[in-house]
Amino acid sequence: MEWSFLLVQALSGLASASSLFVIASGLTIVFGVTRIVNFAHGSFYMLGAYLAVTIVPWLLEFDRSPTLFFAGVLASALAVGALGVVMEVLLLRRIYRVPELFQLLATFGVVLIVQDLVLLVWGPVDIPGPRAPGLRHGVYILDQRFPAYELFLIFVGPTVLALLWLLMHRTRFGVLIRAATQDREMVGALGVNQAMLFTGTLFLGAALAGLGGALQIPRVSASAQMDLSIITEAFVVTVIGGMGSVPGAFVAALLIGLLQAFGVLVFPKITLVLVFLLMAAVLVVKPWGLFGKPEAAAGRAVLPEGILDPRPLDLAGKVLAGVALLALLALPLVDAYAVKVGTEVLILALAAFSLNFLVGNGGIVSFGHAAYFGLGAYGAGLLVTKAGLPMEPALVAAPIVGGAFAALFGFFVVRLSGIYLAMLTLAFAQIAYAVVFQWVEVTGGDNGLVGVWPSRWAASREVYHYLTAALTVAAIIFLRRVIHAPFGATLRAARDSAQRADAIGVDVRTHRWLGFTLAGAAAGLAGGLYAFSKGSIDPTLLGIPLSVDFLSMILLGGIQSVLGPVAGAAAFHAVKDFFMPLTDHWRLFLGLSIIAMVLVFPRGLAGAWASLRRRPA
Amino acid sequence: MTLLAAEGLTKRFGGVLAAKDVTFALNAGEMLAIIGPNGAGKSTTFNMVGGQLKPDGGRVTLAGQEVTGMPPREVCRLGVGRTFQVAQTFLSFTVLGNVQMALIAHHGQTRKLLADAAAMHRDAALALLDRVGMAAQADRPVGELAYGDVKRVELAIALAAAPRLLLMDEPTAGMAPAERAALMALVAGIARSEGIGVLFTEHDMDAVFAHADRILVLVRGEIIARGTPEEVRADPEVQRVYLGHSGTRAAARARRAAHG
Amino acid sequence: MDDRVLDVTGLRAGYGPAEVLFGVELHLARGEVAALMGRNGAGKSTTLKAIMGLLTPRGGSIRFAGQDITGHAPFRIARLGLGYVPEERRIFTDLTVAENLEVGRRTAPAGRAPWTPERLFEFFPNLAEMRHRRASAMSGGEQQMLTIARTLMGNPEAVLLDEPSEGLAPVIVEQMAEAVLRMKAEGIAVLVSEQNLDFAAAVADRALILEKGTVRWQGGIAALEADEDVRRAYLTV
Amino acid sequence: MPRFTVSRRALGALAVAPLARPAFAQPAPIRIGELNSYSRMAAFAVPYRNAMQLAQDTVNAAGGVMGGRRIEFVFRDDGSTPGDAVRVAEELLTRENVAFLAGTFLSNVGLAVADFANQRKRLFLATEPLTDAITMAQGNRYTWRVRPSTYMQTRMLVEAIRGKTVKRWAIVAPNYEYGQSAAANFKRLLPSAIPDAEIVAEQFPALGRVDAGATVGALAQSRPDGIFNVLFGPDLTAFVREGNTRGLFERRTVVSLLTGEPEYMIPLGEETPEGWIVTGYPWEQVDSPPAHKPFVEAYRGRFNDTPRLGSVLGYVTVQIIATLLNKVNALDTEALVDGLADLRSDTIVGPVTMRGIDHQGTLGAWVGETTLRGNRGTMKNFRYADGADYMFPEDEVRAARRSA
Repeated sequence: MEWSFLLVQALSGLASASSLFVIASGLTIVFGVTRIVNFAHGSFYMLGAYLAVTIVPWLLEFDRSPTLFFAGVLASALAVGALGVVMEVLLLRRIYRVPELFQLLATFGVVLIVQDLVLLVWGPVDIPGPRAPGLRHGVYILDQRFPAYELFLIFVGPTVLALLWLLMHRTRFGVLIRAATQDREMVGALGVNQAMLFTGTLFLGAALAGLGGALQIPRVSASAQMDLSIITEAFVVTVIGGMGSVPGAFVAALLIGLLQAFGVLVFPKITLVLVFLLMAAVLVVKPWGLFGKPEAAAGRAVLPEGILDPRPLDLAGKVLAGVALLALLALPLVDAYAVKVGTEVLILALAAFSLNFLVGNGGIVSFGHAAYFGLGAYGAGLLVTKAGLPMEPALVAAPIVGGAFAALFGFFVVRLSGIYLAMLTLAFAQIAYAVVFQWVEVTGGDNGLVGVWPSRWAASREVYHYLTAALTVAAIIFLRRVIHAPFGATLRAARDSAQRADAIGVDVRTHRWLGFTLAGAAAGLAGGLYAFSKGSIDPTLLGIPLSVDFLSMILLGGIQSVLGPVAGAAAFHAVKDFFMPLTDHWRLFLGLSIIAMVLVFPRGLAGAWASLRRRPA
Repeated sequence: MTLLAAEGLTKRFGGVLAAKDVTFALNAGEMLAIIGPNGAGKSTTFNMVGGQLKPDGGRVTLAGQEVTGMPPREVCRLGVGRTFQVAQTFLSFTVLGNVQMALIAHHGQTRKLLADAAAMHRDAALALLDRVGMAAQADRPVGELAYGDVKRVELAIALAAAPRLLLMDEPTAGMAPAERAALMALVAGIARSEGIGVLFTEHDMDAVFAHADRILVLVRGEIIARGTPEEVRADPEVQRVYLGHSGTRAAARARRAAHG
Repeated sequence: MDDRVLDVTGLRAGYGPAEVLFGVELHLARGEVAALMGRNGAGKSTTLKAIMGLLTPRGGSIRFAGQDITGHAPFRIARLGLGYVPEERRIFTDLTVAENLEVGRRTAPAGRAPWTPERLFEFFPNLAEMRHRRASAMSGGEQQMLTIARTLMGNPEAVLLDEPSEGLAPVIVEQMAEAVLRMKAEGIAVLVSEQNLDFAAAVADRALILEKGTVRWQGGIAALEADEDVRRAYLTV
Repeated sequence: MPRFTVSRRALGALAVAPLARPAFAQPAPIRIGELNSYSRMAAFAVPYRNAMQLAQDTVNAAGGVMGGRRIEFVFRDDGSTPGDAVRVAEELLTRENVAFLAGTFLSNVGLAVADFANQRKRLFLATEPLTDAITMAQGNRYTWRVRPSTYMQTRMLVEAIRGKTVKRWAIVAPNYEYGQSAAANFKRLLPSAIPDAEIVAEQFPALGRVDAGATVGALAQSRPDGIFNVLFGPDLTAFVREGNTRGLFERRTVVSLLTGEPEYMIPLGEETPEGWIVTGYPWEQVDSPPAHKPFVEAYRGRFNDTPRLGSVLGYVTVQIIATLLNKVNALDTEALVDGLADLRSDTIVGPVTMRGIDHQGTLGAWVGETTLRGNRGTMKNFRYADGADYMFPEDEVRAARRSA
């Protein structure tokens, strides 16, 4: 290969890296100060692009000058910053004190809302932006033509880095941000208005995302899929760099930009996986990213988020559970569709319960639980479609496959903690997703596999419903039993204080690993049941959206209670099923419902039930 | 008989030497205190003994068996109980549940999937709580307790492992003076009656000088003095860098109170 | 003129379902040092946090410098001139000493010489040598000094000091006592929560004893030292 | 144009209750369940739905089908995932009592619904999914596809470069089934048109995330004479811009799948490259058969928007359905399926036959060259390639469907 080509390829990588850094720096700053993992950051990026393709052409009507072009880009960034302020004031400000996972869920609600609002405002057709006046041409670099605009972009990243450094170290606002990153309550006690500081931070973070989006318009058209495609990459960059570290984000963005530029030459098919492989590798070696610091250890006694009181059900709880169970069994009396939905609720309830076994009981927050659900589904589905086995052995295989992969990934996952652990589960889920997506010969690729139907005896909706009910209820009862057993108590103990658990002789890592495996097996069983209820399997069963759905279910139900996730699964599925036939914009309503739930029931449905019981009318 | 021996323990963090050639021995039934200014390397030394940190050099032996670099859970299984500077308990459990958990771990039953954890080792746990004076509060969530009581629960947890050695990092930190005295008396009583060795660090001079059999003084990672409480109190260097006027006075008062 | 800088009446507060304070009554005169004493769990830290607004009071009223501050946000209270030094130090370890001071900086009320880093470095000479050092590289005693210096940068009229002697070597406790006395000499009122009678006796003019969330005894510190019955009733188990 | 569609679940329940229908009332409408990615893929699915509504009203205004019964589509979002789609299909069949199913856009969703239809033994008209599998290896008795498949459209393009002296080819395709199978079809068919052609580079960027600079650089490095492109949507815009600036397309033959469809031409705007050989739909220039122009006028009049390829598909689908119902004159699934075999319908683009052997419609596509007119892209030198000429060879169909 020629040197000139390698140089130009490197420049292409640097241009991508530069853009990625601008976006990721905003994400990492917002996380540092507010401790909120802001899923909506990708939405700000998208809004930046949409605003720019609206504002910039309007400005260029007056004069096609570079000045007006960049004025339009900056105006878009500032407008997005203002939207960040709106989100902070209307939503985040109300939820700083709720558990972190709820904040995450609320920002995910914002993602759904913004997606539909963008469609309502700008319509579904992609909108191309104008090219930058004065930078439309290509520049010859060693006889290779390279876009002038990308040369410009290469300088944007370091410039933003330098400006951020000056802001952080040379201004009072920056010093306060860095102080608040460490201890925001103390900053308040020293007379700093935290609310203003947080609002300012959201402005800065959102404006950076908006700038990133606006700067892209000469290269890509504004489209409604921009948000989710950028957010995973921005997360990867912040995690590799170390959450909260701006220089870390810069280095990570460079790594990823160059990896992709040269990766397409060597592995043209798997560039996406490369990124996640890099993240997994970095986290296995450096558990807090390249420049990150261990999350502040719990020096103070803070009650853990999660199952607090696994007392057996009281009478009212038993009655409620019994009524719910009876209602599920009586569904065939309603109609065929109700049976179908009931079957799905049972399956999702098991998946959610298994996730809460990790999150609520073990304090292991997995962002990639759908991987084990999906792998279980594939395990069962492949046995049926490729090996020609009937349903029964396939259903036995599903939890084994789910558990086996959970054991494999979990071995690395349980070495980490907190947000980094969550991100590693996400990385593994993405890797599994990519393999299933790509390995067409075996998995059928993104088309998936069809023909995964139950054995003849279980083919009717009703029989399959009862089969599902028997298996899921048994699995839930088993897991609930485990929560009350020494193993579950040990996981809870390790969650409360890993140091103490270690000091009483518990091998914390191994227990967490076994717990991860068990939860993966239960999710795998749910996945197997799901495959047979649908007749087909495809990679979306391993995807991030489904993982987020599972998380939403347990949060909606309440991670503090043992049976809350079951109620959460039912409620979540019901809301979705209610809005989907009503309108194309069901995501908007789903998002609003999620945010309403977070604001009204910050302890989930189970929490609401508990406070209802405590306050007898 | 020597229960615990540390020989030449050394630990570096970046460029800072946190512990340099720390050597000491502790006999069964003996209480050995490590004192020194904040940041002198007490916790580092402690964590190298307990397995939380791996020493860069030197070795630790427990009753003749080398335990250097073993993880805490294995050190625990060899009979070492430990309490922390900031009490570490299982906040979502009741007082009783905390001790039951420790007993379940001690009996190697943590992988049982179906037994009812709340019904296991109840009596033994209650007995341990009784020893530390916490039996009456057995059913309260540990998160609701006053801090001094949490420290007692932590002691009960440490005792659940039937230890030969107790490692206590600032056992009375955050407690009221009278509670401190009571806790130290309790520890001393248990140690002496059961022949358990106790290694502890402490800033409360009353606790140190009333109960320690021997004292090590650590400054900037090095032992600058060692000996009986009387010897250490009288050491002018120790007075200068650590005790000051008030500490010396407190130490003297504590010796008087303890030995009349 | 009212000589009370801080006036707390009927203060009630708690965490979740647990009530901790049941009507605390206390006041602090301008320029005095008062020690808030009592057993663990008696509510000393809770009282300071509730006054500072870090915990929302459930009842009663708090007046500071002539204004009702009950239920105000901590930053508003701090801006009125009330400083707070928490029990667990909580300095910003990623920031340099100078930056830590910057976080605490507030403009001084008219007619008073403001605290500047230079003035503070005279006050705490060993901080001066490390002004550009990261706080994480400081020893525990130096960090404790920094928490006080940081609070003084807000030019407070009064300071709440939570368990300043806790977990410190005796020599450093002595330095802390000196720091409190120097604050007093500067005319700053200090409410210090303390379990260590020696420390309280060294710095305070007056003592208040908290027991089960109410003030049970108050009087001169000398009186407390003399009154063994009170000490036995409230300060020992 | 975004719009809310309100459920007719309640109304529908009343309408199908036979006892509630007085003897003098109109006969009950024939309900057809139509599920598609109206939310996630609105740019494609909404013009499609618009045309269906237009066609439905036209058919009903002309007296309906089966001797006076109206047809009525029940539209549902398919959630864009197979799992959601199968549930929605179930709802349409059980709660809405539709006669049969139509729709889907994404291939995996189409395949899942097809298999579901097979399991439930109900007719499914897979209107939009392109995957060859749906009529080939995974074809089944109850599933019929209207749109020309990936294979057919690739074959049309290969036909268009027959005899050119372009030897060195590079392929760029999104990394998922559609892209891979288009690339595979191209590689397979290319020798038949240019015997000594060779493939010198292949790039498979992730769908929706093309790193355009790096991809263009890698393609240019292989110094191809021709480029076969399968990218579409935002990926295509980014690729075209980057390629234009870096001169990738200069003095090269570019063959590009679907790029001539208004769905993709409109976002390209003034970036539309000149002279790419594409499949597409130059709606404003199509004047045969005579029925086409009135369709365009009616569509523009009603929706104040230009028709897209999806609109043609939606309209043609309804025309096929009307023809089918009139022919079979019953709603029994087996009769409908049998009736579809080799059913010939006259549509706004000419006759379309649902070939019985592989359940593939002979709807064609317009093949021509891209060109810029003003600041909008369109096609020139185009012709309508009748799908009937580009179907899978019959022996291949038999071999593929035998296993199904």
